[in-house]
Amino acid sequence: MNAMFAIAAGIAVLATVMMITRPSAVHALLYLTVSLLAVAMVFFVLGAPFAAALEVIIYAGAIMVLFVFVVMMLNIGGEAEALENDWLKPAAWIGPSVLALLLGLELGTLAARGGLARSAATVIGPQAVGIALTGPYMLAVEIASFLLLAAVVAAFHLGRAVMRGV
Amino acid sequence: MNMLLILLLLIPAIGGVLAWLSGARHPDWPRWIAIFALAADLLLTLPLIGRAVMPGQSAWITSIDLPWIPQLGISFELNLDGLSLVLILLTIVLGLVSVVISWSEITERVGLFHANLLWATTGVIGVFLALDLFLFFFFWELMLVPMYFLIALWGHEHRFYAAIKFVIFTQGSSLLMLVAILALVFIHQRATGQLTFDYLALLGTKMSAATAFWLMLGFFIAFAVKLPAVPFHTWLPDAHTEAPTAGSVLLAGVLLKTGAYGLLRFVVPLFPAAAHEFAPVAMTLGVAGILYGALLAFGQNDMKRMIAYSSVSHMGFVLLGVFAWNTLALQGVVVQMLAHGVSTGALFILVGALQERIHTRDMRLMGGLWGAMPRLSGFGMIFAIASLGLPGLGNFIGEFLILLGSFRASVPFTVIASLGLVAGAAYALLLVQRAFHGRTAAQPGSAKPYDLTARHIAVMGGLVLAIIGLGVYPQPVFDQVAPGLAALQHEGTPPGNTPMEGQP
Amino acid sequence: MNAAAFAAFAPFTLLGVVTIAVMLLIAVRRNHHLAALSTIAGLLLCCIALPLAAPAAPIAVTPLFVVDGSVIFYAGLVLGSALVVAILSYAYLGGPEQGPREEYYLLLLTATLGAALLPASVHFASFFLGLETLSISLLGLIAYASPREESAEAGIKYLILGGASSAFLLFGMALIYADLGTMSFTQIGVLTRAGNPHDLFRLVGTAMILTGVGFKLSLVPFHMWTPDIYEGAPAPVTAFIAVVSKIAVFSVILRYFILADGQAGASLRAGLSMIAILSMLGGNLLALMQNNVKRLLAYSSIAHLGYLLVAFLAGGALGNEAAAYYLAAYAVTSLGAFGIVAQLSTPGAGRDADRMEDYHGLFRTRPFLAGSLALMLLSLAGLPPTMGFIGKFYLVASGVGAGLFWPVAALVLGSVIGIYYYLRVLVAMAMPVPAARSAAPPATAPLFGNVVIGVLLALLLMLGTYPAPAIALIRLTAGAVAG
Amino acid sequence: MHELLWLVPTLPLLGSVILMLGAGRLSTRAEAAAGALSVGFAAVIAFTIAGGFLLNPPAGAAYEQTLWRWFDVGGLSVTIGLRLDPLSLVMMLVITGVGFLIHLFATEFMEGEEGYGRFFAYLNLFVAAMLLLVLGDNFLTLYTGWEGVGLCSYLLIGFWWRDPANGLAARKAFIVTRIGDTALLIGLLLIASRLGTLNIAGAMHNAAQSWPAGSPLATLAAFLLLGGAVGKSAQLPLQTWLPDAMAGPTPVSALIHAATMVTAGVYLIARTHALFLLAPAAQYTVGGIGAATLLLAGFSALAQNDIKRILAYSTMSQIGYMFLALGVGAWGAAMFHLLTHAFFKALLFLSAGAVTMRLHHEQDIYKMGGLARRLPVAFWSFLIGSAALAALPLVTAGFYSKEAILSGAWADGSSGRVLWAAGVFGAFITGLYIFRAVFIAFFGEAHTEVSGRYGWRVILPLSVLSVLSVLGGLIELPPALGHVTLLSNLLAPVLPASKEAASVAPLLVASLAGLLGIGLAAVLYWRPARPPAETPLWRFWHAAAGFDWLYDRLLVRPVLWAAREGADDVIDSVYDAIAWTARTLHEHVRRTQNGRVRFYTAGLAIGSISLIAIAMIR
Amino acid sequence: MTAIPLDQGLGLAAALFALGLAGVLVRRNLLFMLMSLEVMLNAAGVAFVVAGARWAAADGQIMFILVLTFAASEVSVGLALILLMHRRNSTLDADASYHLRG
Repeated sequence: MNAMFAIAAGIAVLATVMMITRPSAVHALLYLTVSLLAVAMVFFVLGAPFAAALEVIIYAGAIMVLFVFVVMMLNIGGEAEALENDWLKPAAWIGPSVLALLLGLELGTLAARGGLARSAATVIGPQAVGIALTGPYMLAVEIASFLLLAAVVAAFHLGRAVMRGV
Repeated sequence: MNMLLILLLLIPAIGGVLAWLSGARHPDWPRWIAIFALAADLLLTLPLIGRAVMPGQSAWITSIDLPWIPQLGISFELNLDGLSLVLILLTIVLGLVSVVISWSEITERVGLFHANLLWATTGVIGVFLALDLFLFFFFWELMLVPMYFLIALWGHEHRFYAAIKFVIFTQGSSLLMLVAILALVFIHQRATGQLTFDYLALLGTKMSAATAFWLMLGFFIAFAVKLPAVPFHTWLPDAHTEAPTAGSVLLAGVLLKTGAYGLLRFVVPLFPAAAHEFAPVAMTLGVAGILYGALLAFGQNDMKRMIAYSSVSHMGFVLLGVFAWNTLALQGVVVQMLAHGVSTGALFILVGALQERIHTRDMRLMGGLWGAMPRLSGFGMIFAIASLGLPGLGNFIGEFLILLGSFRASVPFTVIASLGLVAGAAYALLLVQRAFHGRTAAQPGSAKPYDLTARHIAVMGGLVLAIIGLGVYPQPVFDQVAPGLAALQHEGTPPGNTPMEGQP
Repeated sequence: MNAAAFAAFAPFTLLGVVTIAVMLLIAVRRNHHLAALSTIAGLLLCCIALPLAAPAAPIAVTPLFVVDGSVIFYAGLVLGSALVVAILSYAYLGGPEQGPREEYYLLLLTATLGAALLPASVHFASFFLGLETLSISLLGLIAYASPREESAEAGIKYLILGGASSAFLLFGMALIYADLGTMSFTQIGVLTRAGNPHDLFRLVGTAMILTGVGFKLSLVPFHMWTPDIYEGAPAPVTAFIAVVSKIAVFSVILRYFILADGQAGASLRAGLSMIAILSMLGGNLLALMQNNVKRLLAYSSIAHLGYLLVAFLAGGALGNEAAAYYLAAYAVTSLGAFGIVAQLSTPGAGRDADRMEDYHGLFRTRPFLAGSLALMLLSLAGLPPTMGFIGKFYLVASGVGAGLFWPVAALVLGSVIGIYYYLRVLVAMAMPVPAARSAAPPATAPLFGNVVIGVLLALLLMLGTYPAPAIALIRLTAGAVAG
Repeated sequence: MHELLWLVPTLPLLGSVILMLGAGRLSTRAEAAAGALSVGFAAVIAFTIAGGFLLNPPAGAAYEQTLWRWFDVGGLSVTIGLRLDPLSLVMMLVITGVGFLIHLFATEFMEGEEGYGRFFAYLNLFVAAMLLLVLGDNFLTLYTGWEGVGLCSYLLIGFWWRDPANGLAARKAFIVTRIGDTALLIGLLLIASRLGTLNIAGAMHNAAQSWPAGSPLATLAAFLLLGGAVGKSAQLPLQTWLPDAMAGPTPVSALIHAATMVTAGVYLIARTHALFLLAPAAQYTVGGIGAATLLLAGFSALAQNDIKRILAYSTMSQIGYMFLALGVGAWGAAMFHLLTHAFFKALLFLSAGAVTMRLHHEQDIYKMGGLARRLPVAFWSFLIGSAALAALPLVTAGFYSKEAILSGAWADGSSGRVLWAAGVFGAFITGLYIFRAVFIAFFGEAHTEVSGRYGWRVILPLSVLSVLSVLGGLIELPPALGHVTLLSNLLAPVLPASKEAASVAPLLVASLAGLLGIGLAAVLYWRPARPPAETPLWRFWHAAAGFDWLYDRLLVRPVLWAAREGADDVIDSVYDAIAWTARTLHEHVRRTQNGRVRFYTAGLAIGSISLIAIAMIR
Repeated sequence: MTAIPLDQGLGLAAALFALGLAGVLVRRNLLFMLMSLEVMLNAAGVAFVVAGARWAAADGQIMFILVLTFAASEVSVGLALILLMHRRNSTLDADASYHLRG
């Protein structure tokens, strides 16, 4: 077992646990960013440097910034944190946690019992990914652009509605 | 000649559309269109009468077979034999009667009413003609919709409840039939490699006894609900009671007959051995229907409900006769259907007329109507007597032949069934007593009740002649349907059994 | 990607071009009519272009897509339905209403693009992308900003639930990829049939994919969002979700199971049967006493998708045919039903005309729409002379042919329950006009909306009484999907 | 002349149809004319045919006329045909002759009643149906007439429809007889399926061929026919309807419930005697029923105060005699008594009617009294009728026919002696009860006003029937008294000869019994005309041994209870339960649609977890 | 660069996925739910990359990129919606408004 992988994975899981239990939105966001960075580390260990870079840039960078922006905009203060603490009573979280645990157990068992081969210890760099993207996945890129277009239009429209105060 | 069968369906269907569209112009237009369409249909069928008994004629008088959904082996196959012809004549005549007696009763949405009436007639005629199983099912379902509207839109107080109940019962059971039809078709396909819904091709399909039994049951339940047989009858009192007069006439006079027709045409011939084995159960249901229907008819206060339960009783005889499956019983079934159509239809017309006059169907509020409406009461008496099976009137011929036929099949069933004659007398005379005789009750209607109008008298006179004609000279009917029934009987007798024929 | 493939893919390319063109048009000049008409014209063009691609079919377009008869049928159904929705939307949004309406058409186009690509997808990447393009666009459409309170709530629900279901879908895909090393349906099929030591991965993956797909198809137990979103979304969008997204997702999962999974494994088949039965019974039971017409139709669509699963489970040529015909019937009927709801509603009213009371006396006040709705409901109930009747017949035929006893039994039972609530709506329309409304001036809807309803009605009756051409077309196109 | 036979039933039918169609449009005179004359013409034709028949008997002693084929199905061919043989000839003459007299009487009796035309329409229809019954050449035609007369009986009992009690009596009559009719119908089914024909003569022939004497099938068939006869002829155990049937107008009681319809059972058994000869058990039963009924009815008649009810029980009792005769094989005697009974019982009813029509329809004999002087016509007619009923020796028709029966019984071995004893005792009671009525009603003090005078249409029928009641017996005299055998000779081709008692002793005993009864009546009822005390015994017999009570508890109430309780259709509640279940399930599942997004997500997760579990557990 | 056993990689993905689901289920604040959704999507991305590493192919990473695209889209539209919701209801409580039910 690779120590790097173990450490990174452990951090990712721990940070995620922290994230879903923090009453403060800013704290949660910070933990989430830690988790994402740890995952980027895992990607690197797995020989996917391009994915690791994207994880850092887009996830931990762009998307988290969006969240921060919204949190700032909504100006969520201590009052909200108290409310969050109130909501995080055991009665509220035991049932859902059991469900999630069940799912985790199922998938974990699957991974353990699967007995799949080890990963090929080769690095798939940005070049290989780029070639695939412009080759067989060319149309995927095109469609992804429409996906983004739709998201932009939708977000723009809804955002305008927020501004207009509809 | 072949186009004739298509025309038979097209004329009322198109007539319905025209009636609907013309309703906006003048309320009388749809009425005349309906009369014209049905009369045209009647004229078309008249030349067919008597052809069944011509020498050299097969049981099928005329037929037509057009491609419809060739991909699934479904064709637009219509065939007419004497049995279909007689039932179609009944349908058209009662359709005409319904139009005439609705003249003053239906004043709202006249166009749509007559459109639905004509479409229902179309569906029923289609059921009697279709020999492709899918086409049959198509018409079987088709007649449901206009009938639903007739009840739901022009019915009485609880019309929605009754209409929905009617549809759910019939629809539920007919889906079972659909499953059975398809299973039969696939079994046939597996055996022969040919995908077809053609009745004539599916006759004699080989299958295991258990399979045949279940498929037979699928068909049987659909038809037993329509007939209706106990314990599937409970939609009928509600539907009959809440329907407008024309709806009740069509329901009782025609729609119930499709159930009996289905039993005759499909259940027994397609699954002879299974039906034979099932006969004791079916006959039990028939006998139960006779007695249970009569008992409940006896207990009702609502006049229409009473007549409705009497239908259950009468149709019990039909079920008994069908499963006795010999010539006498089957001929009896045919006459019973016709006579029940006429007599019960007439009774519903009278109740409708009564309700128009005194605004109630509750017999507790009636009594002594003979004084104010002797004609209506007299006709009521005649048809009450017909329905209790007085010899000389059509119902007796039907019941007698059914009993005679079933006597050969099973003596105990026959003996119990004949108790229905006593019970029939009990409820029919109770109806006469409570409505027409006794002290004159205070009528809820403010206006002074008036007797039947000339239009009603003409209709009722015609129906009286018909029921007497059936009673004293039914032979033409027997002759018409004999070849068709003989063919059915041949198909429907399991191998190894000899058909039960006249002499012992 | 050679010239032939490019030609075959042209209709989809055209749709993309239309989308961009409309976007540019909006950028140049904001005008509702212009945006709507150009959208309608563009969709019409795509519809016309689709059969032109037929000569090249079947042909693979990059490893991600294929264009064959089945694609032409299902994509045609998607595009046609989208066209109807566009016209209905134009009628719906045409009323006096503040706020920009142009983005609506843009989102409609991207949603249609995503949906139209799904039938052509033969790869997880295209499957996922098409699905998400559809979903994200729908998110915008559902929450489409209007004075209607519920829109935002519906949007949030779709956001969270849709996101979760997509995550399940993706994880499932990843498991299968981890196991087999390929994401192409055909390759997966080849490897599966060749025998696979770690079949468990594939099965669990498929189960997770089914979760995502079951959500989109609103099958029990993934159905719970359906009524809320149907109610909350503007009526034409509801029609789009109910029809277009269902057709698209169903077609892709059908292809996936035909190409990749043959028989889906006995255990998963049992699971699917259970889902089908639960959907048929649950959907109908939920609708039973429902007093909101949009919710009622939503529950009914849950049941209908359950019915459709019977054909899916039956498989084979007959099953595929049955599914194709039933989807067509379902499309015509649901578009008609929701279209009529849309014709009766205006966004300015604060809510759509979806309460049962809104339908009282409709036979008198709006006879055409009421009559049409009546026939649509009869079709949903599976009564002749409508497409629904033939469709149900087809389904039962496929089920009986494959010997699916329990699903067919549930179908029969569900249909019987269904009759009750469809007829309840009919009854409501036959009721007297409420006093409050009889005083108000008679409302009117744009004529072209009624024309569309009329066309749907004509289709419903024509293909309900003479389905042979439709079946021939299906045999020619969708029947060719066999692996 | 034979060819006109079809006119005999057709004319009354025509009269009926004319009256029905003309309802409300014809004058009273025209209605009276149509009603009475149609039967009158039928009688004229019938008598002419009879003359021809007697003078020039057709070959085989039967004349058949086929009108049309009714139906021919599955090997069973039934024609509508008439068969005139001595048996039906006698019946035809009684029906048309007595029928005409009663019609004539009724034209006056019913004057001023609402529904005058309707009355004659029903009455004519009855005559037509009765003629069809006796003339029909096959069982089904017979059954048609049989049911037809039942219907007319129902219609006429309930003629005064405004009083619900009349309707109840009418329905009771129809339903009780229909129980018997149903037995008859099952008998017909048996005959048709086993003997292959419904033609009466043919069936009798086949029965003799294929069923040995005492065979179970023959016995069963005979018992089933007996069931029909018992119902129609008001014999035990289906006798309860007849007293109530007196609710109808008196001419109806005279024609239907005394002279003709109620004797149809006797006719039926006589007609099918070949079958009964094959079934000794059934035949014994006939005799036993007859004896039991005649005694029961006699005692009951003794405890009645209503003059018509007395006559009703008397009719029951006299038909009991006829059954007794049939039971001992005295076929001719039964027919003879049927004939004379038709005369004197019609006379009794008509004269009772003549009395009540002058007393404002008062029927209680204790409210009459002293009528002998004030209504001499009615008195003498009633007296003659009573004498005939009580079988006053030598001078009445009833004496000869009753003696013929008792003589036949005496000659029929030991069991016959028992029946004979019952008959003799019955004769004693007959004299007692009828002269009780005579003394109480016609002698003593007057209690009621008398008004009006009789017209010729009342006097003529009474006179003719009086003459017949006195002289009608002369057509058949016992060996001791001149040995005239006109009737037996006539019936010889169709009925086997009856045995007769050789000695005179039984004849004397029987005569004395009747006289003793009259004498006792004179002693008991000459002076004190007080209503009897209501002792339990009196109540028992007043209620005719409580059969009504018993049937009410055993049959009527349970059925009524079931009909009332079941009126809502228990089977429907099963479907209601299904509907309820669906609605309840709906209520439960709709709770899951609570609108909470996290709950929905949980549903999604549960679904997925389950699916994965299903995938993993293989 | 050592080979990582696949079960461990997928185990990590599974753990993250389950945690994300738990977050969606437990939290009532829409913002947290959206974050948890991101965790779930990210977990799927991890699974893809792990799988891609097994087969030494670029497909895994490409799928990850597509997932990333989707996640970004979802977040942008989702945040806009959350803002809209907050503007209307002044709360981020997912359970605060459920007019749509029944």
